[in-house]
Amino acid sequence: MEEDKIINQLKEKFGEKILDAKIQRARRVVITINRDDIYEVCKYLYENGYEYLSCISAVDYEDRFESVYHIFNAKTRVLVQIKAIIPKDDPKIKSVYSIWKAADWFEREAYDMMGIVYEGHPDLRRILLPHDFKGFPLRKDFKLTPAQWFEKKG
Amino acid sequence: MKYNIEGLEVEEKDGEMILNMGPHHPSTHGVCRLVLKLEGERAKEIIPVIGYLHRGVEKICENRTYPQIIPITDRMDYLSAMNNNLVYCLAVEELMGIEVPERANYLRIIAAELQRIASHLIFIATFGADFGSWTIMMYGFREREMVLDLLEEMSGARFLYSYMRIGGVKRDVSEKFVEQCKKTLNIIEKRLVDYENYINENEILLDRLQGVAKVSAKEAINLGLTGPNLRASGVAYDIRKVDPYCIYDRFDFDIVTRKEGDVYARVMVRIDEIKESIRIVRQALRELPDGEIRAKVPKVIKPPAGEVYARVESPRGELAVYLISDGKSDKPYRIKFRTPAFANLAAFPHFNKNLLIPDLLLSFASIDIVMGDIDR
Amino acid sequence: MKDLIMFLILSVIAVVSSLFVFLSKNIFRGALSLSLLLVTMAMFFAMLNAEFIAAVQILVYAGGVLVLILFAIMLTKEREPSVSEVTTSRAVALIAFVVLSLFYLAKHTWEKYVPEKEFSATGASVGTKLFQTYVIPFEAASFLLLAAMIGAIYLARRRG
Amino acid sequence: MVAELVDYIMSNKILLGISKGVVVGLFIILYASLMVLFLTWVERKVAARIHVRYGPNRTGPYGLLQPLADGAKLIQKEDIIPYAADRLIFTLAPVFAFAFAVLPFAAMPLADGLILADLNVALLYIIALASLSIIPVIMAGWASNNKYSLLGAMRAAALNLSYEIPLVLSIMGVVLVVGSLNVFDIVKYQTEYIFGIIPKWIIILQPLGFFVFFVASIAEMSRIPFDMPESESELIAGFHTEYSGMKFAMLLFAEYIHMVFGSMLAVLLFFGGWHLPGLGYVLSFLENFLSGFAYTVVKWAIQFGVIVAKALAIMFVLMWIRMTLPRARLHSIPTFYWKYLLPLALINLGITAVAVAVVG
Repeated sequence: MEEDKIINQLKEKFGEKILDAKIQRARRVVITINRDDIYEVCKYLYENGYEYLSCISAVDYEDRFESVYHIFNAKTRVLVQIKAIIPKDDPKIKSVYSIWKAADWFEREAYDMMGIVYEGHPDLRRILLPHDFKGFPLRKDFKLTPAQWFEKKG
Repeated sequence: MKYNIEGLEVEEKDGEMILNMGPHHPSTHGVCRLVLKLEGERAKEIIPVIGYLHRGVEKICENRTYPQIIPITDRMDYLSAMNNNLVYCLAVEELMGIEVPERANYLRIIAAELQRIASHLIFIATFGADFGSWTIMMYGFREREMVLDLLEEMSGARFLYSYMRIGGVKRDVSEKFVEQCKKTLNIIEKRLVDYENYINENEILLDRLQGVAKVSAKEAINLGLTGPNLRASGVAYDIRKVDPYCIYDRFDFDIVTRKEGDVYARVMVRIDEIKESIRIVRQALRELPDGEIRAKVPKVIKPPAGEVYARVESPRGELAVYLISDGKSDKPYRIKFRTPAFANLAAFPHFNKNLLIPDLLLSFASIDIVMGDIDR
Repeated sequence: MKDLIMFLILSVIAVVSSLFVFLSKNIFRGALSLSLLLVTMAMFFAMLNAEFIAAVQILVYAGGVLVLILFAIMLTKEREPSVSEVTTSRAVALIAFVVLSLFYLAKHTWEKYVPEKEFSATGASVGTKLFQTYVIPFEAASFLLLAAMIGAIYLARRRG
Repeated sequence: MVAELVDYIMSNKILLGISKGVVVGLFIILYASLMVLFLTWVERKVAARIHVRYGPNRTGPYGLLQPLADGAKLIQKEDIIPYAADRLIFTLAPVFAFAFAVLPFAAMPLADGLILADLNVALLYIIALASLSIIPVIMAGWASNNKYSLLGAMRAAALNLSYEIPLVLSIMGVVLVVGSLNVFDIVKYQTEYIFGIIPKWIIILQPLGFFVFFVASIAEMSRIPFDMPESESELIAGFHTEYSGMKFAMLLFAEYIHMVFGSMLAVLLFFGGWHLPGLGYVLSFLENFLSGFAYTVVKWAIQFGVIVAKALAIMFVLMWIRMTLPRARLHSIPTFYWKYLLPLALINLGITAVAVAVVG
């Protein structure tokens, strides 16, 4: 099966770096890795036919952040979901902009909403919120109640 | 002279002009702001500024129960509300392992494809307005109105339907609807010929569309373009075929592609896609089975812990939802919408360098964005 | 009598507008007053029975050349009126201009420039003069202009 | 009292000239304004018909009073001058636009013998004034101090430099055929017949010339497909983005007057002016019944009606084109004018010159 094949390939190539790998359902593979290996894994997948970066999302768990990449191979029709674990106290991860230009705005959005810094991104600014917004609203500890006032631009 | 564009320093050199196109401009299709660095009328650099319509949908969803989220998804891409409903319902159903009844599946497909027709028609209409032909605009809306009538018959609403439910659909359709639907499809099919002729037999228009804002297949994939924009570059990538959902694998239809990758191709792909959608709806109407329209679902929807990535082909491209449930509450832990227009707009500045303003606007219109979809 | 009144009114307009052309701090307004000057010149021609030349004056200078000038002004970035300073070279140039024109005026008499009464510059008469009496200078001029145009195109091409 | 005044005016040559000028001038302005009001209604109706909708139908019969309602609305609007605008030029631009639009009518015959200023170079005067109409556009665009307006003005200037020469050259073809710059002579030339049946309208002798003239005058009126200066979907409204109220109305008026002017010029130059086959018999029939002055008035009215009817037909074609064609590509337009239309006009002129030399 294609799903098994890609898991075996990845395990062969990266060995211990693949913390967890499972088949969620047909055409869905979930892989968990550490944040330091994200660039190499993505590069490897890209070179092996996983050309479509579908989405990058950031998730705030109680003990960690996760940057989740959905990468699709149109030939084998397998969608690989890579979950990169990021520690809470140092939310940084390497950018994959140099592999997929599509990562540009996804990473900016993740930064905007979750405060994860994508290192090596050429233009990491807020995207949906005003540039002088304080805090990261999709974090679970974000306080919703107090309003923010923004400086008036001349 | 230096400008601060949402935190980005941009310098205006000699012979350049920084022009704010939007947030209020007739051709930006909503409140999108494009900061253009012009040399004469040639845009050297494009800096999109978005977020004017940001409502924090993802945050709101974290504080709503699962069924309450359906109307919120309507308001993201308001021109293809059915597809937004569909992707969200598919995600929850996959999480809970709900089997959708046959009839509901067919109705979903009819609704989604009618929505695609309506959305592509509105694309053609607004595109007409952008190249200065109000006639095409009126024609597009005229045809869309008929499709909206059908959707109203189905769901009771004309714009924001909330038609899909977790485990099925809201209402059943009657025999009358089936007849009406067949009639309307015939009319639209006939009128599509007019559109094609208008574009293909007009030298001025061909001059404006052909060869403008070309994007190669490889580049388009790398930029994350999806939907008709990607297919216009010759990539046969359609979620309905490559990652089938619902019951799309039962239908006989083709992926429309074009080789050129320019504005012309993006327009023609959409016109041809309407034809394919008509084909699908006709098949669905023919095979429409009797039976339930909604599966038995618990009163309180509380999916087990887990995560799911569901995606559908919306009229604008790949629409996906990444849903995480912690299994403890009746509200999602995290929900992330991967909206097609967001990715398409992100790609836009990369393949539109050095275009004149009129070409730029046509190219902008041709990627068919909806600001509600981008800002969420 | 009627002509004199007209002449006086027009000359006041002409002098004022031509002064405004180089006294105006706003380059765009200066160009616009230049167009006023050109139209007044056309009216002078019309008063001298040279309606053809008057119309051509408006068509070519006000409608053509001036639009080019305005186009060029719009391309320049300077929006704020720039205050022109009185430099030595400008003062010298002004004084030289005044002295020379006074010298010129003193040397020539007015009578010489009264138009020939029998000649009225209608389209036909101008055509006859151009294509019969002065056909060689006319052709030479057009040849020169053509050469200049080709040269300009060549220069522009090499730069771009 | 009135009779004495009339007598006095009739006896004094200067006063007669002035009063004739005032009357005809007022008539021209009135005619242009009414025509514009009517045209806005016609345009909306024609557009609606082509769009498969109704158009204005609430104000008066067939919505005929819609232009008046629009006018009333525009008068009520606040007159806004942007803070950073050049106030003087910003205010003068609509005035000039209106003036330059109306002035060419002075040398335009409205009927046989009805003209404000009979110049022997009338045609040249008309063209010259028409070429001036670009200056208010540039003034408006520049003075607004708005980047879109400036771009619109620049486009207008670039377009003006393109269409002017083919326009003039195509008119020169007519001048060559007739041998006169006087519009009366041109229309008189067209009242004759070829082989006794076909009216000798210049469109028959100069089809190519008319094509060039028509295309160039669409650009002169800045209408779709050559409405670069305004192009509402690109530059919002180009040079009149910042205008409101009556100033906006004047710019709009000027634009429609250009349309009236362009189509009237086309009628006079190419479609026989007031000439219509068979009209001569009607007029000579009427001459038997009416005395001198009354006959002249009736004759003028009929001839003027003929011109207006023909002009309306041309304007209808213009509206039709506007509703059918998309806006042309910006950088294709100078190419089109310089590389295709200008050579066409020159070829037309050359053929005409040879033909005139050969025939007589």
